[in-house]
Amino acid sequence: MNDNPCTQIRHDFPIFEVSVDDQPLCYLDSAATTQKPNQVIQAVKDFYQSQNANVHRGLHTLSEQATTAYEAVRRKLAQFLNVQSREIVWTSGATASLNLIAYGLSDSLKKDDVILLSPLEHHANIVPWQLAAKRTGARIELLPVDAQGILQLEQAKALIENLKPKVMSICHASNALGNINDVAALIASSKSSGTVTVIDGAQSLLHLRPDLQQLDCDFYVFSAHKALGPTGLGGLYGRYELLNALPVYQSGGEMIDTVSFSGTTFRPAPEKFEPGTPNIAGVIGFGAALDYLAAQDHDALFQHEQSLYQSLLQQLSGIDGIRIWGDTANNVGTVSFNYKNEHHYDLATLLNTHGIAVRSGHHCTQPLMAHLGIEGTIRASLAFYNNQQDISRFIAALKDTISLLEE
Amino acid sequence: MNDNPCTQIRHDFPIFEVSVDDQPLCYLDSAATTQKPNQVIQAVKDFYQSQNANVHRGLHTLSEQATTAYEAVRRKLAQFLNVQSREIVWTSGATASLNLIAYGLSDSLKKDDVILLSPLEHHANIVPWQLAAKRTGARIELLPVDAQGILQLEQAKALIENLKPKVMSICHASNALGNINDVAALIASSKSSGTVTVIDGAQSLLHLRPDLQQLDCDFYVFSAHKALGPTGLGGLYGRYELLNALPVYQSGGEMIDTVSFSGTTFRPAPEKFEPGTPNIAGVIGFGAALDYLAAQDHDALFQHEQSLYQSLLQQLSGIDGIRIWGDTANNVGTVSFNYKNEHHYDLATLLNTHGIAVRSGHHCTQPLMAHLGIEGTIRASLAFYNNQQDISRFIAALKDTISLLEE
Amino acid sequence: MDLSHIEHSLAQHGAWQGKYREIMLLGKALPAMPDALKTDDALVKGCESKVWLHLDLDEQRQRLILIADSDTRIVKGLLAIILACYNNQLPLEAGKLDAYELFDKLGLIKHLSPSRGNGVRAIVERIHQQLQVLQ
Amino acid sequence: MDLSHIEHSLAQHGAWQGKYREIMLLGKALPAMPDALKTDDALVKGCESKVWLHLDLDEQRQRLILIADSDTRIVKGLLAIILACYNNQLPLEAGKLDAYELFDKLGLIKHLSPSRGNGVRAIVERIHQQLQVLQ
Ligand SMILES: Cc1ncc(COP(=O)(O)O)c(C=O)c1O
Ligand SMILES: Cc1ncc(COP(=O)(O)O)c(C=O)c1O
Repeated sequence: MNDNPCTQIRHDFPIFEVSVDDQPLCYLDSAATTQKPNQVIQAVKDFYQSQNANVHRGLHTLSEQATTAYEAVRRKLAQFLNVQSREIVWTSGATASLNLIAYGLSDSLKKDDVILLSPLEHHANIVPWQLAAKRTGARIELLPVDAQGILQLEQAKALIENLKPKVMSICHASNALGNINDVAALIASSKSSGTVTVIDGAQSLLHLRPDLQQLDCDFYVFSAHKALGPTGLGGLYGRYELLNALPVYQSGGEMIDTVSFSGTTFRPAPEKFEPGTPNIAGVIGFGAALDYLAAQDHDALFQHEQSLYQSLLQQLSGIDGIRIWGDTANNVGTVSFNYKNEHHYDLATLLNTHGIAVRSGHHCTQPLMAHLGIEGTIRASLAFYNNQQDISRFIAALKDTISLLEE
Repeated sequence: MNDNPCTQIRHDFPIFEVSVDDQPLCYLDSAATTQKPNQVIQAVKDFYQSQNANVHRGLHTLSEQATTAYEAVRRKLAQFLNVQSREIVWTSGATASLNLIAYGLSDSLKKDDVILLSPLEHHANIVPWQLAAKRTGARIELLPVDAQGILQLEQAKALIENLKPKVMSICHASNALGNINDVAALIASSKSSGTVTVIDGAQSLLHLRPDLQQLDCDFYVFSAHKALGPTGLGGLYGRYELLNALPVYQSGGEMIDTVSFSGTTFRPAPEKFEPGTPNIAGVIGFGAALDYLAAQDHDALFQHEQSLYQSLLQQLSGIDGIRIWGDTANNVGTVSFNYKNEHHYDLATLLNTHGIAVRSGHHCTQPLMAHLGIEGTIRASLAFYNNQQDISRFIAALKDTISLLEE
Repeated sequence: MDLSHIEHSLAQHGAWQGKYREIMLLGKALPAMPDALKTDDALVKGCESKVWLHLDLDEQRQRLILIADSDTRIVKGLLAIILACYNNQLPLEAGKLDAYELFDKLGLIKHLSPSRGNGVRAIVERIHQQLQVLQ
Repeated sequence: MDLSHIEHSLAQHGAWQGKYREIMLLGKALPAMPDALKTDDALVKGCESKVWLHLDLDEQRQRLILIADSDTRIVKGLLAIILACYNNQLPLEAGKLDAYELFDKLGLIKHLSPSRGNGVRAIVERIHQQLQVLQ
């Protein structure tokens, strides 16, 4: 297997020079948060060192420059997603984006309307809808997922046509299992019912770089920290008419037209949804992440991730007693598994003594774990900065751990 | 005047080495956002370079370390404010904090209950209450402020005892005028009515370092970026019983106890209010800001700010046609003024040609501007990293600007 | 006031103080709009300061007549430049103009962005909208 | 199982794999709790894995009897250490103990923080709460 694209790229990520517990870091937890390239770290630093000012409304040069840089990233992201700039709203993360949308769409939900989710969803794409359902009397229905954790596309399409959901909110890729859902097909099926479609892109922005016009969804949410960017930033895309029609969510400065104690009027989207001082340095850093991605050959990176994933799968399957969950044929590079009846907590703790950073537990997807009939899994999630050595170290550590448990 | 404490400190702020339009920066816009010391910039950089991981639920060392560092800042801030750690909630900024509180307190508001604000408030401390009033039928009343923009304390106390407000939400210091309000006295007056007191500390955390036990407020909100910290982070203090009793606001991962499609239970505060991946690097950077502040002699910095403020006031008053607003006897170091009938926009634009960064306009306080009968002001706001040279340059540029306008 | 005159006087000044002095002088030369015409309808949204604009057609000559005002001197000066560009043009010719490009040529764009630049853009957009209504 | 034995066997291992092996061996030696006793009431909140704990008093000897179990091997081992610390103590003496300190002495704290450490803390707090009920 050729590690070429990776060897170069790995040097861009300073975390790999760090020792953790006196061992080089083997980071297999990118689904939780990705590591950051020097370019992003430097952009944040540069902003604070030489450009720091608040944005909008400032007439002085520093503030004008910060505003220009900040708004340029909105355009950059719009280009990346193939949508219009005014359709991009910055938030503090995917969770905040989903809350904004679920709150906003509540206005158009009424008793017995259907909100369609799937058992694969992250809590952030469940609980806001539960609260919306509680407020409005709408009911939550679930798309069919099999015992392995794979969405059943044909049944799903039939269900959509049957239920005519008001809202469908589905992850593009599952954070717990890595499955890529055929969201384009689901969206297409829902068109005839006028369903508002929301795609949780937290796990897909980096790995799949979706073209949202092609997906044809109404909303798409993401977190910057899961796509090489800084923490504390996320956003959403909303089809403009739908987006602009959502009611105000959080309110404050920047997003108002006029305020008086006799009445307040708001600006159109996206300003309407961006009250207060935004995460300016976060946006600037994310701009650097988008530049970084644009400079790479996406296909090469994706091939590299996929070949690492195949190698990981193959070696794992060779170990007796390993049970791998999810769709291994359509996957962003996340392996979720159990070993016999051993507790994921013991496995993760022992793997960590070898310097292996994996996640264990329910991955904020308790309903999925209940559906699979387990308490949790060990999850090893890849990004393009991983290499074959990470895989070998992980497999060696796992074998060692297993023999310790089997003693 | 002695610039000693400042000369040293100014070197900690790399922005002052930067040229803006080929001139050294004269930054008098700290009320909008403060500049950042090297220590904060470095802490953010170090985090991304060598500690970056998601917090909570991770068993691997990097995640454990990030969690420890993240939670240590909560304790640090609690100490700074003299409250308990579990009474601190991280948010994306003061605006988000005020939205959380106004939304949460709506549950206990009913028709004709009084929400008491003041005409000095920032839009972020007005609009969320207008929305709460709209939802509940409560009504907004205002504390008395004179034509100069000064809160009338004795009348205010009488009004509080009279109106028995359910909620009073007041800024500790006005962002538009710099006035320090005697919030301790207002809070004391409201005690007998069981009023829930909310203090907007966006402008006070840095300048006044309040002891919240002494203030005896129920809630206090702030933004990190206005107190040497990173953008995209803020928080709130809430008296624990009151805080924990607020309903869930945003929902998602991290803040739940169990999730299933038949029902979801939440954790106690502060987790209950912190769904999703937080601004981890922001918190770490803010920890460095708190360390930085703790290492300084607060009294010396405050004296320095005040002496700069006095010097600025004195020199401004010497210019014919200048009208200064607000309470110049109790002030965090913000001067808000007009020159004759000249538009603040022209003044700010021309000042900027001299490298002077001041804010102009309504400062997100349109009701205050209406109360004062003006469209806006020029605002020069100080922080301890300013020096006498900043004042002299500002005054010289202002005189030059005035003579250009008077031509 | 013609454009080459404006171009010439602005080019004389390297420093921004000088350029702004010229811009404000241009503004001073622009007749004030009667208060009665400063209606809400005439307000252009998206500017940092207040801008009122009226666009009409001199039916006989088929030429545009624009009048505009602002509560700030600098914006009024910028309006004078925009008006110099559109006034007295045939509607069809005016439709092809781009005052924003002109500002670029005058070396003003760099300093105008983004809030002042947005103001200019908003004014120009408003003119072109009204031009379409005329046609 | 006494504490000095535990201390000794843990001290033998510098590397964490070795320490965890010992901890898991301690867990293996701890009798499993009958499923009937694994009630929701007995669950200790705040641990990463499931922990059940019962605390009783042997009335005759006035000594504490603790039984505990976990669904993970490592936490079960940690429970064995905590039990070795509290079992057979007089309630008053037990009230003065701090198993958390013991973990520190055993060199386990560094690696336990914060999530495992919080688990230990939660268990110890639960024991002390129940001790107060006893008294
Ligand atoms: C008094 C006051 N309150 C609230 C805010 C809102 O803060 P942020 O924009 O950081 O959310 C500000 C910031 O301008 C302020 O000065
Ligand atoms: C699929 C999915 N949705 C939503 C989220 C929530 O993202 P954040 O925690 O950044 O708000 C995550 C993060 O774990 C995720 O993986």
